[in-house]
Amino acid sequence: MIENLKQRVLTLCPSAKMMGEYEESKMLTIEVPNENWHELAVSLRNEKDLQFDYLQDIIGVDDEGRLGIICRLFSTTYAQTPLVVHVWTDGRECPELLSVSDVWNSANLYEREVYDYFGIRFVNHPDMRRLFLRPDWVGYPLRKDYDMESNPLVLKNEPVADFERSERLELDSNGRIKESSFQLFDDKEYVVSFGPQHPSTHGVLQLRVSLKGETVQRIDPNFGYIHRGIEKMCEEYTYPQILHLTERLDYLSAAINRHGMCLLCEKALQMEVPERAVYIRTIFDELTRIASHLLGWASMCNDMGAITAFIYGMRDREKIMDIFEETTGGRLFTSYSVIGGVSQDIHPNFQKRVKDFLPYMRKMLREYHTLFTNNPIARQRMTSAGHLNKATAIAYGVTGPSGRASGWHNDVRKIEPYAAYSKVNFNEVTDTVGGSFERYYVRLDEILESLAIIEQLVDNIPEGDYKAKTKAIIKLPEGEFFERVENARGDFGIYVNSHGDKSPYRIKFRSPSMALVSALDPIVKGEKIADLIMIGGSLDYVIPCIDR
Amino acid sequence: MEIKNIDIKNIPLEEFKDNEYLEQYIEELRKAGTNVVVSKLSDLLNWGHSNSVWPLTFGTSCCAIEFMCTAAARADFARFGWEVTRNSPRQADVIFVSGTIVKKMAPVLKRLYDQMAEPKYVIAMGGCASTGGPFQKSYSVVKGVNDVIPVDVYIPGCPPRPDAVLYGMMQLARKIKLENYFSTKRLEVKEIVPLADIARKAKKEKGA
Amino acid sequence: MFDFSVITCWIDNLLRVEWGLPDFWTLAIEFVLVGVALLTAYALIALVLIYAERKICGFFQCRIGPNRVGKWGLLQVVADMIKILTKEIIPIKRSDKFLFLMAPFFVIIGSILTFAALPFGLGLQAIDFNIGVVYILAVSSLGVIGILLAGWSSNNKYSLIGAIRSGAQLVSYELSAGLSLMVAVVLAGTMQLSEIVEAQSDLWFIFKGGIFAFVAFVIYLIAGHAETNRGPFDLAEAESELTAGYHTEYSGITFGFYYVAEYTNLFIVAAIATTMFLGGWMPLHIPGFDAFNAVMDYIPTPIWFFGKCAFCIFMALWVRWSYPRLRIDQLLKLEWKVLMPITLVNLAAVAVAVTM
Amino acid sequence: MNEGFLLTALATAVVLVVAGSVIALIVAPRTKNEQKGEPYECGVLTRGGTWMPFRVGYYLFAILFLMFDVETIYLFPWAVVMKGMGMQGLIVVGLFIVILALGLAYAWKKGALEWK
Amino acid sequence: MKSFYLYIKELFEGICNLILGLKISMMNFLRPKVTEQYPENRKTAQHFDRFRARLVMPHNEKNEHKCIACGICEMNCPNGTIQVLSSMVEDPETGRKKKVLDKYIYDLGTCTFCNMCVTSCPHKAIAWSQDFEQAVFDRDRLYCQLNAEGSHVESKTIPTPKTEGKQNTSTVNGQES
Repeated sequence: MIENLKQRVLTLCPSAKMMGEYEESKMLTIEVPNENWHELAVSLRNEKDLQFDYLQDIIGVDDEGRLGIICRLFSTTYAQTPLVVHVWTDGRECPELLSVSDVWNSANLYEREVYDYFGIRFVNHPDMRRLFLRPDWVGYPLRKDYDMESNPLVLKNEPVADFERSERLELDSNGRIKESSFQLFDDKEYVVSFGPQHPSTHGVLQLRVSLKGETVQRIDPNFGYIHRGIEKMCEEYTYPQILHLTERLDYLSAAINRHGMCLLCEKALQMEVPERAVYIRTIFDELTRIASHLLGWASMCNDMGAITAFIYGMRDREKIMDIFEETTGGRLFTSYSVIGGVSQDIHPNFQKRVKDFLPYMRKMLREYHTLFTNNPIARQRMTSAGHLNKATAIAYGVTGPSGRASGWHNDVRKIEPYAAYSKVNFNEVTDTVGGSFERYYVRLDEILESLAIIEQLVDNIPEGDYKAKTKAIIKLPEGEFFERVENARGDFGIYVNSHGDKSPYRIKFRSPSMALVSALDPIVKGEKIADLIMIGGSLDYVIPCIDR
Repeated sequence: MEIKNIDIKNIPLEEFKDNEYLEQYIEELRKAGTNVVVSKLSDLLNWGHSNSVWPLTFGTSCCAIEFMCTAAARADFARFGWEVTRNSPRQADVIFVSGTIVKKMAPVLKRLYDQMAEPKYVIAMGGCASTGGPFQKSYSVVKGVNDVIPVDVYIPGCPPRPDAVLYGMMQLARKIKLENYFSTKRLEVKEIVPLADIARKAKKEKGA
Repeated sequence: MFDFSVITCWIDNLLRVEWGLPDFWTLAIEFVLVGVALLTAYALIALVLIYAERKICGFFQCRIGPNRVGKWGLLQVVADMIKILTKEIIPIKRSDKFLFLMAPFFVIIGSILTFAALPFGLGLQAIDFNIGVVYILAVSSLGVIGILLAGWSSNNKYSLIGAIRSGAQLVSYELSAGLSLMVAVVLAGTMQLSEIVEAQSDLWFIFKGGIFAFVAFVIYLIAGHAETNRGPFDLAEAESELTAGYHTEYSGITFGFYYVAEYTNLFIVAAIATTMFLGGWMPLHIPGFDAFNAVMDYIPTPIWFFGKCAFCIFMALWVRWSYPRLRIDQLLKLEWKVLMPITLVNLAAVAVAVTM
Repeated sequence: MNEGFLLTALATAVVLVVAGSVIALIVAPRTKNEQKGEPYECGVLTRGGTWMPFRVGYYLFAILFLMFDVETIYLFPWAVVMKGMGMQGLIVVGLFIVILALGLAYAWKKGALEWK
Repeated sequence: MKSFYLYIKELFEGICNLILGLKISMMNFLRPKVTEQYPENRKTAQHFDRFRARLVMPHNEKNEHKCIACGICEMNCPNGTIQVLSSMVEDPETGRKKKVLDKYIYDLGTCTFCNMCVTSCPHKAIAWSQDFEQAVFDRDRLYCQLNAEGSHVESKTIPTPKTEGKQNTSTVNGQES
């Protein structure tokens, strides 16, 4: 199969260079010259037998002086081999690449991110401005030659105009690049800013909403109010140290993210993890997922004005926090998975506590349904707004419960089972309608599935070591490594480029939340403000995960 | 001068941390000079203010979740009368800086603080807000919000558990009770902690 | 039943006859006394309600609510009031200064004028017009103006959206509130509040009027709470969308006025519902059970009144802390497509029933 | 008497508001900074003007309200004397309510009650 | 007519569901409250023994600790929370020079509670305490010295440390708590 794909790609683009394939991870890596990249992208997306419609991520790299991007493509129709495409720029001074944002909608934000980090400008991109950093930021932080001291703290007012204008590069018929700048919102538009400090943007996201009456015309998400530069920091940290930063990406799926990073290191080191650790990790992942979905449910209720429901969700979440704290000593950040296993054995009370929790949670879920799901006000609000169809979901890369509500089977636990997921029976909860109500409902149903998974695992935790022996200093072998896990918001991808050192050369986290926010614009067009907030709640994004 | 009038229910005065600071604070107050009649009224007002501190809903990242837990049923800071979280800074009394503040966010935080009505207080919740926390080596994180706005209480923890937040709130209540209500001048207590100097110096040497 | 007019007459007598004061001064002193009484009652009720709401809300949410300031947290609200009274008032740039300052006046005036017309007990009523119902409907809608002005003058986008929402909302619910009160007027045959209460001396309207009165009562509660901008109808200050809605820019005591008025309006709605349907201060009388009626009469009338109000308020809080907020189109749909038709049918039915 | 008490209540309201504001102005500490008076918009500067034109939808509801409210006011006097009017009054007012209801039904049918 | 029927049906279903919702909140109103009253229960509250609130260095009754100032914790710490200040002191008996701990400085303000110092310590010299009451008014107060004044190393834990860097988080198979 990988051979077929190779031939197909070569016929489509003879100038593509094969970079060797990971036989084990079943992935094809190619290098494409910039001129052919867009053309190839169109064919990869549209050819009947290929249909690489899901662009998982675009990763900017500064590898030994060369700037470029790595795109990771999947096909949702066929069980295709994933395709990894490298595209390099010409120089460092004025690097430019062709944009593929017209092929995959999700590329829009990814390319802006690459521009922000590496200064690579994308030709034909509709809106080329910085994504995370202030418009007056000097330098491109993820380049290897970035001067860390070049941007002191500025407290003066940023001019509104800075956020108002954007650039566009267009290729004219002569193949020359034409620069133009344009205004994001018309002067006459009534633009209201929701965020950064806003109770319902789920973190410091700024949504600039152009309104007509109460109807949303267009929104422009503005990220970066919590951009901490984790990816750059990781380049200085050793692999065990990185783990505590992965937890702080999407703090609601902290354990899952950390698990993902551990999996990547273990895979790269070809390390055998004790069965006991695998089971424990899986249980912790699912508990985290329940906690996250509970918080998601709670804050969505809060967004719709049902504060009592919010408090109920938080109340039941505390039960999980107790389970975490007893075994790991941490509530939100468990610091539990380590490379090779888990950091300490489960507490003797652990199993009993979990088993007490399962029936309790099921009972509470029934209460939630009576209190909120069946409430006609809530139901009408949720069913009447925020429809996202499957094609759009895939184009924007909306994974996780939100994507599944649109009918896209994207559960990484099913597609590429990791940890103990291949050993348990569970359903991938999906729906076909893709409205806010379905996203809401899928999330609550997933809690049930997670409870079922935990129930199957908790009594069968095998005896044995909880941690494999590891070397004193962990050095990943040279190469590129990909790993993805299903966190509470969707496909959480990790890319590590190792040069054989104890810290990664480049690390990139694929944030599922970013896709969720990017899909907000097509969903909310024409809805009311109240619905904008409600839809935001139903997508359940976590901003620090986007901003990293 | 001993600390008067600042008993908090259920925690004896001497079991509180950092009483030294408050002693110095009183010293400063005394230097500023307060007369007795005003002081009685001032005590009443301070009692009111210290028992009714409405937080601004301001959460940037992980600590905000623990802040929500503090507001929720288990810890319930409503017991202290702090549960009236206001979304508008005009009506809020305290900012819980719960989470990392990055350079893009700093002007926003400053503006929010500026837009609050006097008297106003700031609690730096968690490592990030106090010192930059896990992101000390980052290029975009503000290393401690006291670079941006004056901070009254620091709650360490990453994130601090709800009980620790409650403790921090009581610390703030203690400080408010000491305040001289009728002077708008912010009193700054310059405390010298020798250990901190040693640590900083050592860090610099090691870095060099 | 103890008639409180005995006390007022005694005071009047004291001033006029014993002290021999001229008419003008007698009246002046009486007015001042009434004013002070009103103000005290107004402030007290607001304080009690704020405390009650926070406590009850806590109980609905499985937590305790204020309990550390004073015994059971009773002094919590006092602390809040001291705090809010001594907070800075921020002048907003480019706002319509005059209207900005006037807006809280309207809200407070609206609620105090209504408040003064409530019959708290036998003889405890300051204003008793013969067109009482119309008067109440008229002055209670003054609050809308306050909200509109606040939103319009604040120079803030959230405020403006909040104000516009509240405009459409409050204006609509005025209708079903009026029409449902008309059921009680039909049953009583008068618009004077004191007489309406008297008319219920044998049996409260909610029992006497049967299903019609019950429907009218429920609809009035719904419409009334929608008018006072309380959840689930708090669209004008929808916290999760508009941060604080029309009062976003109000700080210190100017915000405090809205805060207080919100709670007194809650009380006023409950009080009007009580007066019109639950017999006001009238004790529970069941025709035929004279001994029972006599026992009931021993309970002072204000206790009956406040007890019934407390019941209505608890219902309101129960609903507020259970339901999510409505969206503006749902809100208007509820009013125009559900409440309005029902009230009209109900009114017609009651007219038929009474005439027959 | 009633009118006097009405004025008293009015005066009470004024006293309450004025006294509250005056106390706050005297007692409350005040500080000045450039940002304080700026309109609050989630911590960022406001873009452009804050006033926007109302939508027609709002007026539609205002007009509907006006119609029905005036009619409601007409109904109140009838409600008071209804018991004495007997069948004749019932029929007349019944007609009136029917017309009212028809008006509502018309608006409903025309889609004026949809919030767009 | 159909639409009228639907209207009525929707109305009644709506009312029923609303009442059911009210029932749930009333059930919660009557349930015992879950609130744990923190300052009131200060004396009695139990915290999980693995809960991490602050790093401490346990001392025995002779005012001795186990830290030999090897600096592994400092090296493992991701963000410079721990500073081990040591000096070389000549042993009067053997005449050999050895490292002695001067100050073990721990900055609570930057600590992320990632557990890497404790798990990597070869001598179990440091541990977590459950004392979460740490809020202060001055950031500098968050610096703590973990070794008590006048304390010294326990005599039996003197064995020469392995070369620095060899030992890492992972050499020890987790830490029993």
